[in-house]
Amino acid sequence: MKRLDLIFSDRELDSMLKALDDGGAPGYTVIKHVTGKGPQGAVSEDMEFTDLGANAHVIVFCDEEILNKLRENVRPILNYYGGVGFVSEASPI
Amino acid sequence: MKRLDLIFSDRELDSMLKALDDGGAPGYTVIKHVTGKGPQGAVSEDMEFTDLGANAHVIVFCDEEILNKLRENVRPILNYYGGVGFVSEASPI
Amino acid sequence: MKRLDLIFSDRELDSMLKALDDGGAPGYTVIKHVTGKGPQGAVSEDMEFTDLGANAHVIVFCDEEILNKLRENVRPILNYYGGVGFVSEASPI
Amino acid sequence: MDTDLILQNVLTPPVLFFFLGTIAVVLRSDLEIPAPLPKLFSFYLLLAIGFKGGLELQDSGFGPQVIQTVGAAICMSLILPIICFFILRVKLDVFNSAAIAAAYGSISAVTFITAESFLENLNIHFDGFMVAALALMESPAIIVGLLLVKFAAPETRANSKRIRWRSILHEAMLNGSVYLLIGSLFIGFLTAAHNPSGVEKMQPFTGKLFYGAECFFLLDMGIVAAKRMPKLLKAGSFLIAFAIAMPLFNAFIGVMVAKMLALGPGNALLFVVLCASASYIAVPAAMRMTVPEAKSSYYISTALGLTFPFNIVFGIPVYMGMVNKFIPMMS
Amino acid sequence: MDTDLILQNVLTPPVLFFFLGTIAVVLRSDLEIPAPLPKLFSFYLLLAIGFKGGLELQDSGFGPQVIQTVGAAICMSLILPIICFFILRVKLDVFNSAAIAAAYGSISAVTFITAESFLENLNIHFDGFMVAALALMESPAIIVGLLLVKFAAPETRANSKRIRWRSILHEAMLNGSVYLLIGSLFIGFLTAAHNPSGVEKMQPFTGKLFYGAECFFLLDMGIVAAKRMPKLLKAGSFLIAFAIAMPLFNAFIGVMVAKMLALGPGNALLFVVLCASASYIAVPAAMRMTVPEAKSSYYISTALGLTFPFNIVFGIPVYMGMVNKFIPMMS
Amino acid sequence: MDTDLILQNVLTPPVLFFFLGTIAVVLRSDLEIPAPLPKLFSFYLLLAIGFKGGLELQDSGFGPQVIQTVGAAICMSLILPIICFFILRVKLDVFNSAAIAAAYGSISAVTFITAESFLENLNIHFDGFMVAALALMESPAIIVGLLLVKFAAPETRANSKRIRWRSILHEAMLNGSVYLLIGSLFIGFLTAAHNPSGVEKMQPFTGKLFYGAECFFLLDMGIVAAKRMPKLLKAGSFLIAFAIAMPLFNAFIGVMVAKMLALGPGNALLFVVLCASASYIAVPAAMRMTVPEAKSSYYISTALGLTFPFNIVFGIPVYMGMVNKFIPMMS
Ligand SMILES: Nc1ncnc2c1ncn2[C@@H]1O[C@H](COP(=O)(O)O)[C@@H](O)[C@H]1O
Ligand SMILES: Nc1ncnc2c1ncn2[C@@H]1O[C@H](COP(=O)(O)O)[C@@H](O)[C@H]1O
Ligand SMILES: Nc1ncnc2c1ncn2[C@@H]1O[C@H](COP(=O)(O)O)[C@@H](O)[C@H]1O
Ligand code: NA
Ligand code: NA
Ligand code: NA
Repeated sequence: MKRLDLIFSDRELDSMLKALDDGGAPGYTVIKHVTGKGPQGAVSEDMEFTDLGANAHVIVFCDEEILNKLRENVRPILNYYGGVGFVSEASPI
Repeated sequence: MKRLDLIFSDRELDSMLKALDDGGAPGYTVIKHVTGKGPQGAVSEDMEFTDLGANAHVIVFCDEEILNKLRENVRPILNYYGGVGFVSEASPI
Repeated sequence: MKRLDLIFSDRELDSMLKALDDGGAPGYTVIKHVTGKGPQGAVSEDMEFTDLGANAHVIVFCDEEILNKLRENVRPILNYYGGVGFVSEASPI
Repeated sequence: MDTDLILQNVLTPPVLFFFLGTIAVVLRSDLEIPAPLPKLFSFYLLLAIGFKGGLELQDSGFGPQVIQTVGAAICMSLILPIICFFILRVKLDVFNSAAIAAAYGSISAVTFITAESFLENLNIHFDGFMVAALALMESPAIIVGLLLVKFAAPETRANSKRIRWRSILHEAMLNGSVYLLIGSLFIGFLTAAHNPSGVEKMQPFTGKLFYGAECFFLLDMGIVAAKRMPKLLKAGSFLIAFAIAMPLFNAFIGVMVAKMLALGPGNALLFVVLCASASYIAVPAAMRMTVPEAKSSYYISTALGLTFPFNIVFGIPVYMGMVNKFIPMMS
Repeated sequence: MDTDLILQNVLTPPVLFFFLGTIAVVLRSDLEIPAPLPKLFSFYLLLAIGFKGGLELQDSGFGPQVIQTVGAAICMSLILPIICFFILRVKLDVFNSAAIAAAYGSISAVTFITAESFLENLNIHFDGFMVAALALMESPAIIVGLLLVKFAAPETRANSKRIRWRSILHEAMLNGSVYLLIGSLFIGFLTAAHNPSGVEKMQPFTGKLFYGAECFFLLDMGIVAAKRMPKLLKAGSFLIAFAIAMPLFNAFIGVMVAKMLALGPGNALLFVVLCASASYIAVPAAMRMTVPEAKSSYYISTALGLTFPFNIVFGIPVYMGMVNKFIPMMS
Repeated sequence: MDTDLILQNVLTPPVLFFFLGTIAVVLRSDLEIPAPLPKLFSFYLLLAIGFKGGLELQDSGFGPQVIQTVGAAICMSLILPIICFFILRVKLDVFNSAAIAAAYGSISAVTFITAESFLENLNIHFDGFMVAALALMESPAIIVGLLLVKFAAPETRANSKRIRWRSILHEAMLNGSVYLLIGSLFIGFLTAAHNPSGVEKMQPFTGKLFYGAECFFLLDMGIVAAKRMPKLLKAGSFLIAFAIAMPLFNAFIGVMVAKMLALGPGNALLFVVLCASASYIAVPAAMRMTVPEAKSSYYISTALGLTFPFNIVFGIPVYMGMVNKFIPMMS
């Protein structure tokens, strides 16, 4: 089984979750109000009061086949708006 | 060494942490105010003002033997109330 | 590629992020307002109103060489103030 | 005449802010009140109505009318869920029926608060002891819901699902919101008796600020309710009909009882609103824990996605119309 | 005389709290207002000025001066970004120029609020309808910014970056903050017409509390702006000069237009402040989505890291000086 | 007579809400005030007492009594930790003793605020300059604590643990809460001098709302303190006895000094409360950083889990009794 970690601006959260649902993700977990730094610069809690918001961290545990579908759905969003995604191994408890 | 990720309703947080302590977890990290979607439907931030709350995400890093004990303690809670758990590999820095 | 999870008091967040930047981390993600329990006792949300704050959970995805540099920078902080760090495998999506 | 009352209700700031929240969702504006701000307003409102209710309870004392009214309110929260249960059983299984029934036997504090504002706006008098009724109606319905499960559930129900009464009673009576409301009532009561200057110094916080905070909270409730509505639509037409017909029916019973109790029009309306409103706070939390077989999207979406907005917008003025019709004026 | 006004401005609680926030960052104090508290104050201020503006709009009605002033304000938000764009093009590419231009054509609600407090402090009258101008100036600049990108962008711009007008208009008009402001304006307007007692009951919340909440929010803004400033320094001297010269230039145009409109000194100052201030709310959100080629650190840091503090501290009194000089007193 | 004062103290809303929070934990209600709401109230209270103190300091000026009282307060925060240290050394090591001593030399702003409300309730006059004493007593005890570690610590203390005075002084003086309090004091002072209308406009926020916000915050403090108490019990009877005996002892010294300073009963009580209260804000943060050998559960749990509730409930009226006894009335 696979674990997918996606981190991106929470303004794209709705479209990202739609992409996951469409790709057949069996579930996901969302952590909002996350900050950080990446290729596109730093995101800080200060700016949350503007409507730019902070980052969201989305975690999906799913099987490999589904991961491949998710990859396709998720990449265009990350490419257009920025954000990163990483995959690792996991198994159900 | 193993990494255990548990995600479940934060109303069960106290009993889950007790289960972890009883199982001999050397420590744990708790992220509250987490939302998501799973077999039992979606959990959203909107409902946090009711006393239903959101999800909690608990992370435990521990040795394999302890993991087996934790598994036993944690499963009944996840079975009764819902929630998911996943295991992966990790090593101390 | 590697994934580094650091959990420590958010009072050390600035110096930890500096240590990561200095070590050449390509990016990082910060989750604040995290609680938990470790060798040094429990950290609870209650105490956030005092200026002791809660924990921060920092995630870094990076290559192995960088990880080695980060390890060096991060260890003294964890040793002095407490906190834990764990490494696992990951690959970009 | 009811349309007149509805209009008068709709054109007040709290209801308008409720609409503003609803419309935000309909137009897909990204307006949202991030957690835990809704909780701040929710706690504030409970603290303030509790405190004010306590003050007035000190004034009025525990005369026979107070005892009778509060007693009748508790009875309603025991009887109404049973009626609801049998209606729901027509279409739903025992578990869902019991959980929804418990929600409709219990109350919604925000609906009560909106009804108070409605009365103040019309200059109709009501008594502080009604808050005691509010506080005491929250929990009994939970117990009834669980008794319904106990006696009506199929024999095959797993042992692991046996009702643990202790933790249930705990959940029902000591739920954070119920506890804060009752505690603030006590504090108001004690303060009025022993520390009049304390009463005065609380007034800017619990009194003056109340209306604005109510507006802010209703803005959020508008958003939340509108997001819930689609889930109710998925649940089908039976529950949609139920979520509107049941409050009207409960209100009618409420009016009859209020008439028997010889309540004035203000207290009568509040009594009716307690009967007609449904809980989305203490009850869902307790049901999730004890009747995991019931779908939470059912009992939350009916109470929050339709009954709540219906009561806020139409229910309150319609019930006022019913009160005016059935209870002869005397004040 | 301007130094006098500056001093009078600086020694008011809102501006002093703004300094307190700034100095906290300079001295590296760990003072910070954790999210979502700044959002609470931001929403509160928008709700309150919207509501109050609506009340006064009901009073004043839509006379020719109201229509003219609001119309002129909208025109400013269409013309100013074009001027800004050509100035910025001297040093920057199309994308960054358009994004920054849009920010400076739009407005900053907090600057407006601070200017209102400044006027109240000097006992200078201004009208509630200026809030309508504020609300309606937020979005048009976004459209202009995107038209600039559309017509000036290199042919090679990827198809994937084609402007999706629908979602842009949506973003521009239904951004949470803009929506809340306009909605509250409507609610104030309706309440004033239909429910005078509602107006009175809102007063402690939207009126009395306002000044203190403004101070608290400016404390946070001081922290945020001071943290932004280093990023601006990195962006180079052209943008630094721009962030101060452009507001002064826009203010000058604003004064001329205000004179033509025969506005009184209070309304004139508010009009000028609308022209001179730059948006760090609705605009950055829209630009990030539609002009991802532009560096967000440029358009946010100029507007928030320098223009905002400059306006709060020096701009407002300087603009008042300009108004006093160019517009003959008559009140 | 003391029991009378205790009862009068206990039956005020702030103390009753404190109890409500404590009882919630005892009964295991799930009531909790989610972060960052406690921080909101904490910041609000600091801002408001700072601002009000500044206003009154402007009124009273810096006469000899002000200088003397504030000077004496600072002296107390230097001397008391040394006494505490030697008492604690009986049972504890140098590190824990120094850290706890620093906490007890410093102050608790909420205890101070509760004492002010107590005085207002009894109509006893006190002066705004006492807030200056509060603000200036927060940090010196930290320095003393560290000097104690420096001179008493075993030679073997690792070099890596060498005291970095710069960052310590920074931590002590520029801790967010201390900074906000002192900054607001300054702002109040400046506003009173230069902008009387600003003072008036702040009044609804900093003045009227204060009592209610205090109640809300004490509700949370009740929860937090009650959750801490079990940790203190684990720490053993010596620390439990210390957490009650030490405030009484410090209070006694405070009364004697207040008598020498010829303070009126109101100021005397506040002076005594400053001596008797212990810090759980600036001090723990500084100690954690500089004396990592000390157990944070010791210094936080004594100050917050026992001394704080003791002072809020019994301490304040008992100290008032002591003041009444030792300082002859004259007002
Ligand atoms: N190497 C990394 N490790 C962990 N988080 C990252 C990394 N790179 C980017 N991020 C996160 O992804 C967010 C979006 O990245 P960006 O592509 O800069 O928009 C950043 O703000 C970080 O929170
Ligand atoms: N496949 C999954 N990947 C990530 N998170 C999940 C997954 N399934 C469930 N969750 C999380 O676990 C929570 C509880 O799941 P449930 O079993 O539906 O109660 C959900 O709300 C999600 O936050
Ligand atoms: N074994 C563990 N698994 C997960 N989190 C841990 C573990 N040990 C410590 N932590 C986290 O690290 C924080 C700091 O640990 P410490 O200060 O070393 O006690 C704790 O509060 C936990 O949040
Ligand atoms: Na009901
Ligand atoms: Na502008
Ligand atoms: Na002290």
